[in-house]
Amino acid sequence: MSARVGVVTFPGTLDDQDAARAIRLSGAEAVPLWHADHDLKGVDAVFLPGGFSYGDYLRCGAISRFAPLMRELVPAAREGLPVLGTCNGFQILCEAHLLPGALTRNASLHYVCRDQRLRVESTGTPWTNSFEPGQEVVLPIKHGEGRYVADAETLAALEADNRVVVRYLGNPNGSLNDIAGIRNEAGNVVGLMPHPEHAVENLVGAPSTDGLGFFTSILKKLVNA
Amino acid sequence: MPFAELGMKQEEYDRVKEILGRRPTGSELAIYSVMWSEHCSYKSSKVHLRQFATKAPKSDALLVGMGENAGVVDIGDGWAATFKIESHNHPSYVEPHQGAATGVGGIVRDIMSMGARPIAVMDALRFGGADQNDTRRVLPGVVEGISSYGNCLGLPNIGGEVVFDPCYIGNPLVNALCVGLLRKDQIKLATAPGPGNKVVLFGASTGPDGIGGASVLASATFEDESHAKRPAVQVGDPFMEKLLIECCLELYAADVVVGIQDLGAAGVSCATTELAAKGTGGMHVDLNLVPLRDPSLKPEEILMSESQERMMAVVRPSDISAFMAICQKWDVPATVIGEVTDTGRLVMTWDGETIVDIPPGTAADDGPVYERPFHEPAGQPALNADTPDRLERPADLRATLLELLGSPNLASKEWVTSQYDRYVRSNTVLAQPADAGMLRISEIMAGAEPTTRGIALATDGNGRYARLDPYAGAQLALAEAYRNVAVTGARPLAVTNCLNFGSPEDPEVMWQFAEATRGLADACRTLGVPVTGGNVSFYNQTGSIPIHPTPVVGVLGVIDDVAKRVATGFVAEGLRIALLGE
Amino acid sequence: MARVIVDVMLKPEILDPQGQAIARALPRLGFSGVAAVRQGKRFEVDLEGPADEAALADVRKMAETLLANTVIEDYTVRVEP
Amino acid sequence: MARVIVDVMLKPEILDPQGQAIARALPRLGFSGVAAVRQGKRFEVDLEGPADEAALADVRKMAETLLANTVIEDYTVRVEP
Ligand SMILES: Nc1ncnc2c1ncn2[C@@H]1O[C@H](COP(=O)(O)OP(=O)(O)O)[C@@H](O)[C@H]1O
Repeated sequence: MSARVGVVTFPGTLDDQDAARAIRLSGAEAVPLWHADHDLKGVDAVFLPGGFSYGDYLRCGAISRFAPLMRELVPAAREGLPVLGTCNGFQILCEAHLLPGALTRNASLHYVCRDQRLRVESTGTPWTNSFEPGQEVVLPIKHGEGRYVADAETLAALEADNRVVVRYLGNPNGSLNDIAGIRNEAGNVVGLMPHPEHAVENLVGAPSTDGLGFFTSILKKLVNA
Repeated sequence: MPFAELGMKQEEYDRVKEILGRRPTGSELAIYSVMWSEHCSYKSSKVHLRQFATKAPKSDALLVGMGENAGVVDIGDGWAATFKIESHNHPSYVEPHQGAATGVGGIVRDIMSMGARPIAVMDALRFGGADQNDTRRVLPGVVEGISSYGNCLGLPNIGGEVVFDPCYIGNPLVNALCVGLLRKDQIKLATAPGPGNKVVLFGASTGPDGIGGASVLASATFEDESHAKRPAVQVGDPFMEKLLIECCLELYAADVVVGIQDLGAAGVSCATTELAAKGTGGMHVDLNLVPLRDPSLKPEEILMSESQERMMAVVRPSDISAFMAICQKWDVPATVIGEVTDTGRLVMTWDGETIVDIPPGTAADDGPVYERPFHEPAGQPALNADTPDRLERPADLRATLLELLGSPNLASKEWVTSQYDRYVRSNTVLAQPADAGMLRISEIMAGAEPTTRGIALATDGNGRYARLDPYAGAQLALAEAYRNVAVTGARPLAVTNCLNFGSPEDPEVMWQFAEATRGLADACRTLGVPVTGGNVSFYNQTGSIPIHPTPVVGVLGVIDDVAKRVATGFVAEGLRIALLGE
Repeated sequence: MARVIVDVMLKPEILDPQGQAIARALPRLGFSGVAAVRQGKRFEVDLEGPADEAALADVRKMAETLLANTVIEDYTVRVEP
Repeated sequence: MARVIVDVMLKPEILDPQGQAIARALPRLGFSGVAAVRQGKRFEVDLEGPADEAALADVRKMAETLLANTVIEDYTVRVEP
C-alpha cells in the first residue's frame, strides 16, 4: 500500500507541482487538494507548498488560513495528521496557529533567493527522521518575509523542547535564534522556510539533493506505521 | 483641437475624416489616436522592420512569425515555444517599481494570448552611472518591481543583463522577455471569426490607469509631457495575473476559446479593433457592460484605459456557460460585452447611442506609415576615427585588472539576481551565472508526453558598440546572444529583439535605427535564424540628447537532451583549456 | 456610508526593520531630531451602512482575525470623524 | 518627546490590489456590509523635541520626499493627540 500525501493548491500557490514531483520521486503518491474543497481525500499526510497565496496581500498566509480546506486541515493536524508547510506553507501554518510565532519581513528588506546551508536539529519528526541529528544540508531559500519571530517565552520553549527543526548556518533574513523551521509540540506539524522540493534532482534546482530526505522521511514513517 | 492633445497630427486627423466620410466622434478619435500612435502602429519603424521578413532565412521551425502577439517556434516532439521581448522604459522612469512590474505583466500576457503557458522571464536592464543620484532611485525600484511581479507569478527568472552608462540616466531601459510553451497544434490567435460569437472581457476591472499612456508616454519626447496630463500610473496586480494564467490554460484545455487577445497599451481599443480586423470583420460592443473600477469613466477613457491584467476572448455561445464556470473557479471576473458580426464595422454603443462605427482594419492595420528622413550623425566619422591607440598603456596590470573587476559593469550582479526566484517550478536547468538560461520542458505540463528536450535563451546588447557603428553593433548583439545559447549545447533557432532608440523625428537617430535594423536583418540571414517578433521603443532621450542606440537581441535555441547541457565554469581540476576562434 | 479606520502596528517588542531603515536614512537626507520611526498599516474600511455598534463590533472582529496578526501586531479601530 | 503620525494612502484613482483582495475575501470569511477596503501605510515618527511648527514642516518634507511616493500616494501629517 502506497503512502498518499496531499498537496494543497491555493490561488497563488506556486510550488505545488514541484512538491508533487518530489513526493513521487520518493515513492509516495501525490494527491492534489484544492483550497475550496472541504475534503482531505483521506490522505496520510499533507504538504502545504510555497508561493504567494492570495498574492501575499495583507500578510503572507493571512487570507489562505480561512480557506475551506483549512477548516478540515486544522483539526486533523491537531489530531496528529503529519503536515509540512514550506515557505508560504510555513507562513500559513503560523497564521492558522498550528505553529507558534510569525514570519515577518526579511531584515534586509529584500527578497532573497539563494542556496542556503542549514543544520537539521530535530530528527524526531515524521518529516526529518531520515536525517542524522546535526546533519548539515543545502536547500534553496526564496522569500521576502522569512524572518521568524516569537516572544521570548515561546522561543525558550521551542529551544527547551528541541522544537527547532532546522537552523540557518549564516542567517539570511534576521530570524531569531537562526530559526529556519520549527515543529509543534506533538511533532507532526513542521514548518520550514527553505524548499526541500527544489533540491531533489541533479538536473534542476539547487546544487544538492538534500531535500529528498524530507520526502523519504514521511514515506518511511507512513509505510512503517 | 482635441486631436492634437491626443498626439495626432493634422494630416492623420484628415485621414480619419476621409475614412469615415465625416468628423469622428470623440470615442472614434480616441481609438484612432491610440491605434495610430507610434507605440501601437510602428509608423516610423515599419518600413525598416520589413527587412526582417524580406531578408528572413528559410526556417522550418517558424510556426507563427512577426505580426502576432508573439512568434511561435517548433522545438520538436510536438512542442512549440513562443517568446518575445518588450520595453517598459518610460513608465519605469516615472515609477520604477510599478513601471517594471507592469512591463513583466504585459509581456507575460502576450505569451498567454498565444495559447501558451508562460514558463520563464528574463530582463535586460540599462541604468545611468552606478554612482549617479537617480540610479539610486530607479535601480532598486525596477529590480523590486520585476522581482515582486515575476516571483509572484511563479515564473523563474533565468537571465538578463544589467548595464550602467551615463547616457541612460534620464531614460533607463527595462526590457522584459517572456517565453512560453505549448503543443504545436494548440496555437491561439487574435481573431474574432464567426458572427454570433460572444466577446468576453475578463480579468481586472477598468480604471483610469494610464489613459493616453501609450501615446503620451511612449510616443513623444519625454519632456513634452506636462505634469497635469500625466496619466495615472498603471499599478500591477500580479495575483490577478497568476489567476488569469491558470484560468486561460484551463479555458484552452476545455477548448472554449475561438480567439484571444491581451489588453496592453490602448486597452479595449486595441483588442476590439485587432480581433475584429483579423476575424469576420465586424463586432458590436456595448461599452456600458465594461466593468469599471471608477464608475465616472467616460467612454473615451474606457477605450484608452491601460488597466492591467485584462484579456478579451471570443467564445461560441454554446461554450459561454463552461467559459464562465472556469473563470468563476479561478475567481476571475468575466463579462460578455458584445458579439461578432458580419457587417465589417466595429460598432460600439453607450447609453443606447452609437458612439463608434468604423471599419476596424483602418484603425488596426492601415495606420500611417512614415519614411522618416535620416542621415549619418555629423560627429560619426570623428567618433570612429578616435581609436583606442591614443590611450596610454596601463603600467600596473594588476591594479588595472582589479579596477576592471570592480567596475559596475563587470562586478557581480548578485544584488539583482538574488532577488529573483530562479528555482520555481523546478525546470530551470541553467540560470545565473550561466551565459544562457535553460529549461527542461518535459515536466512543465501535466500529462505531457515525455521528452528529453530543453530550450535555451539569452539576451544581449551593447549600446556603446551600436553608438560607434549601429550596423555592426546590432550584429554583435545577435552574435553574442547566439554564442551564449550555442555554448550551452543548444541549437539557436529564432530571434526576438527590442530596439531602444531616441526620437525618430531626429534624422540622426533614424539613421542609427535604419543601420541597426539593416545590420540585424543581414546577420539573421547569415546565421540562419529568423526574427519572430519584438518591439520598438522610440523617444528614449533626455531633452535633445538620445540614449546610445540600444538594440537588445534575444535568441532561443533547442537542445535535444537537457541532461547534456554544458554549464559555465571550470568543472574539474586537470582539464585542458582551449581558446576557440580568432 | 461610513468609513472606519483600522491602524495596525507591530508590537513594541517586535523588530521593525522598515521603520529602522527609514530612521537610519533620515540624517543622510538632512533630517535631524527624529528619535525613532515605526511603520505599520492603515486600512480604510468603507461600510455600506452606518458605523453603529454592531458594525464596529464586526470591524473589530475583522481586525482581530484578519487585518492584524495579534501574535506580532496591535490594532486600533476608530470611526473617521 | 512628541509623536507625529504620517498616514500614506494610494491616490484614489490608483489601483489598490491589496485592498481589493481583502474586500473580496471578506464575504467568504463571513463579514458582510463592507463596500470597499483600501490599504495604506502608517508611520509613527517620534521626535526628540516638541512637535512645533518647524518640526512639523520637517516631517511634512520627510513625508513628501521619503515616506510617500507622491507619484502614486497622498499623505497626511498630524500630531498624535
Ligand atoms: N537583470 C538580470 N536579470 C536576470 N539575470 C541577470 C540579470 N543581469 C545579469 N543576470 C545574470 O547574471 C549572470 C552574470 O551576468 P553578467 O555579469 O552580466 O555576466 P556576462 O557578462 O557573462 O553576461 C548571467 O547569468 C546573467 O544572465
